[in-house]
Amino acid sequence: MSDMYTQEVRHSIARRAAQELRDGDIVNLGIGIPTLVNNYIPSDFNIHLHTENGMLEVGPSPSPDSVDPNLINASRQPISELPGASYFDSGMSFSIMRGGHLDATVIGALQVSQAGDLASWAVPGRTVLGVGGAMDLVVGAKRVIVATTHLTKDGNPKILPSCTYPLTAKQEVDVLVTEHAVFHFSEGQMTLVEIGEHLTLEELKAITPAGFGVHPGLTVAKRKEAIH
Amino acid sequence: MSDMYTQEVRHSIARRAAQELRDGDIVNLGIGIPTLVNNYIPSDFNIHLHTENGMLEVGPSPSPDSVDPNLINASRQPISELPGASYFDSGMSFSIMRGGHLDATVIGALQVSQAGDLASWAVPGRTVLGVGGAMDLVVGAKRVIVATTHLTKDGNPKILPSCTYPLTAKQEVDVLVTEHAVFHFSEGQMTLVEIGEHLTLEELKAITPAGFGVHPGLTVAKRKEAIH
Amino acid sequence: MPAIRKTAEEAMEYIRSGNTLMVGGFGLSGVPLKLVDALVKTDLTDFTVISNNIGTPGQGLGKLLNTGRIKKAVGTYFTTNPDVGTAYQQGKIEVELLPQGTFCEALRAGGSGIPAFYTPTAAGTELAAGKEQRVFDGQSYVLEKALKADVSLIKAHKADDLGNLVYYKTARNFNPLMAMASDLTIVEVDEIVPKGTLDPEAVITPHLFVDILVTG
Amino acid sequence: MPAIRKTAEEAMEYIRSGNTLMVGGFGLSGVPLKLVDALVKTDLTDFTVISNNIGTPGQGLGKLLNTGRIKKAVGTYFTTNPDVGTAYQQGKIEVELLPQGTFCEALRAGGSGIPAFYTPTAAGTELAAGKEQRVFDGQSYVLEKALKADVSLIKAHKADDLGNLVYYKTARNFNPLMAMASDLTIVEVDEIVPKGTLDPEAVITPHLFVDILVTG
Repeated sequence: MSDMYTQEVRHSIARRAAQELRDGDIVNLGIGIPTLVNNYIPSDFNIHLHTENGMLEVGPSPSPDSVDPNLINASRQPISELPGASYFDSGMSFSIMRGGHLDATVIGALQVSQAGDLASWAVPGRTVLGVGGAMDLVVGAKRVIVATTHLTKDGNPKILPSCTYPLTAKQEVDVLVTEHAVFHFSEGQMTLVEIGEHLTLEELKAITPAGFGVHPGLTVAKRKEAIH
Repeated sequence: MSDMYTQEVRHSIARRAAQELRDGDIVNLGIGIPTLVNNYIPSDFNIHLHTENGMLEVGPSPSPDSVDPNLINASRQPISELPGASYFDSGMSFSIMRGGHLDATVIGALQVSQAGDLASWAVPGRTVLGVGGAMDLVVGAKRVIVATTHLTKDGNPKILPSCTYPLTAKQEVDVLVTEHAVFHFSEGQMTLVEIGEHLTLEELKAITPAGFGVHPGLTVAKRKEAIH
Repeated sequence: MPAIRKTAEEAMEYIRSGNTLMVGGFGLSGVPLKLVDALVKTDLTDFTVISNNIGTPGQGLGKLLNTGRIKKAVGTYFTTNPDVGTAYQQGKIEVELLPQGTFCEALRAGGSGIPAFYTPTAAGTELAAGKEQRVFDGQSYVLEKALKADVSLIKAHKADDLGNLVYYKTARNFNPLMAMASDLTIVEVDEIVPKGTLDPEAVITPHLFVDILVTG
Repeated sequence: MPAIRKTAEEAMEYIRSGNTLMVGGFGLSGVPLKLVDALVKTDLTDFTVISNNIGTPGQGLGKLLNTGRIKKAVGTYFTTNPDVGTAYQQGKIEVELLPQGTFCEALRAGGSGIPAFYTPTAAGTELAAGKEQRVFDGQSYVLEKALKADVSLIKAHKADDLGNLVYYKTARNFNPLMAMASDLTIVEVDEIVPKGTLDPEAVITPHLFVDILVTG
């Protein structure tokens, strides 16, 4: 796959994930594809971004000449401050997250299971010495929207009967958005609610080892960037 | 006992309790006799007063025309704000108390036991629906200085082998100051360190059912207000 | 969602009989008196009230008590209103008394996703009776549960139009903790200012905790 | 006691080999770099370091790591410095990895007299292995212990001469929590201002948590 193609896929996923947000939502965007979501929020929506290193009302990336090394997001990228912003310590920030005060988070994944388990921080057999705020985010946010490519870079499945990588959290995923489909999770069950018009249900099942039901009102969506 | 005599005794206790404070101490003064302690702090000492309803650097009572109903201490008395003051919520205020960040508290008592137990909030057989911050204060402060009359208003002993009233905390009292004596507590043992020149050790023992040792360096102090 | 503006009377439409309510304030300082008065004027009843005090006789929550609408009171110092003792002795209300530090910590826990914590306060006393106790490093601690509410009624000094809050002197007290610990937070403020005019470093309650603003 | 003023070098005299140290900052933002550099120049060693990250390669705490002075690291995200992984695989340091919310809450607990608390975070995951788990209202929680330190090295924006602190934007992060959780708190500040010039409503760390001020 070309880099340009990869970028198109990532933006396609981010655009669709953005549609899961609701006007007025308080949202935390994780690293990777989720950081792109901010580009696709409908212009008439007010979305209030939280970053776990201690700020609400995160604004867009500043111009290079107004970068402040002490105004960064959790990915350590420069950000700006919107009117109505507030700063708080990390303790308050995680009270917000773990206490259920975020309407939604959009987060990446290494694996998602059919029960809604998420694996996103470690790979077996590799020393992983970083977990950061992902576990608190996924446990605490009211809606957990996973935005990820359907397969790994090597073409292996990520959406599985059960995760083989160490878990971030059990049964916390609410929505899974990939370049091919959208799934909802409820009470340990996974349901396909949207499929790209560029593939058949059989083709989708072939790259999705997880067991899932099909919603009676299944939508077929045009995802031109994902056609291959 | 006349009211004037009672006031003299209370001030005598407060004056002696103030000598237990050290320059620079962060202190919380409880209700009753402890509120008088502030009048007797050596003028070359900087004592920093904390009030549990959320302030550090409490200043003296304001003049009647500058009373602010939203600037009060834990006894709901008007206070003032010294330079370098800070306000915080009650959660932070009790983190300060319970977390061991107060150098000392001066607090009243209904009963003190020879082991250093304190009873200060409830009386058996009476419905008591208020405990406030006393338990946290006594558990948390580095030094707990009890300032109380030696006997109850009815002439009954308060300093006992063990408390008969519900406890505020077990073995947390460090110093006990009355109009007649000063005791120290350590590892469950009570030791007389100072006695008023107006009474003998035998007279003191007669009004002090608690068992106590006598410090080899026992001080005899002049307490003219307490002579009777 | 950013906070919405309502009158005190309109704000009462978000409350139901039987709700657990948190009400801010220490004594009468930091009590949202206008909201409490509006609540007294409704015919809503059967509340569990989580508040440090239950007002004073006939003032603040004392009015709600005297009209028989409080089923249970959870707090630390009801001594400021002798009517609470009377109602309790007549079997008209249940009372749960907590040390004030435990009360604060339970509010913060309720807003922070912490279901329970250990505290040294009250270990070995009557207020720990029936509670689980446990020793860590040779010291006894009491297990205490988080407090949560359906609705909190709080008092702040200024809000911006998103709902960010700052407080005034010792009227801050329990208010920021209660804003965190309830499903719906109704705030009585002295003044609403445009967003961007509060110092972002000095905001005490970020707007995500605030639902409804009422000017007092 | 109000805070005393020292140079970074003088402040190091309060640290002992073998101490548990907390060091503020997220990435390199809010790290007291001058204090860390002064520490690197001493011959003190054998530290347990409680910090979200261990700097980046050769920067901040990365220098302390590379000179072999860190015995154990407790934090949440050491991925920013691959040298940590290398040292760990060579058996040169112990590592304790915590979810970031648990890390924060453990710092706050350490400063607040709370020995332990339950959190939903990490329940059912590898990071809860060996930890006590418990069900409240049908949900699983993990018991986590408070973190405390002998000395914390933190970064603030301004102090007044008593030691009251305010911070700057997202450089605040873990610093106020660490100031609470250590026996001795050494603060690197950009500026010291006279007492009475900071807004009492906007002080984040009251001076009672602060022992030593160093201007950076």
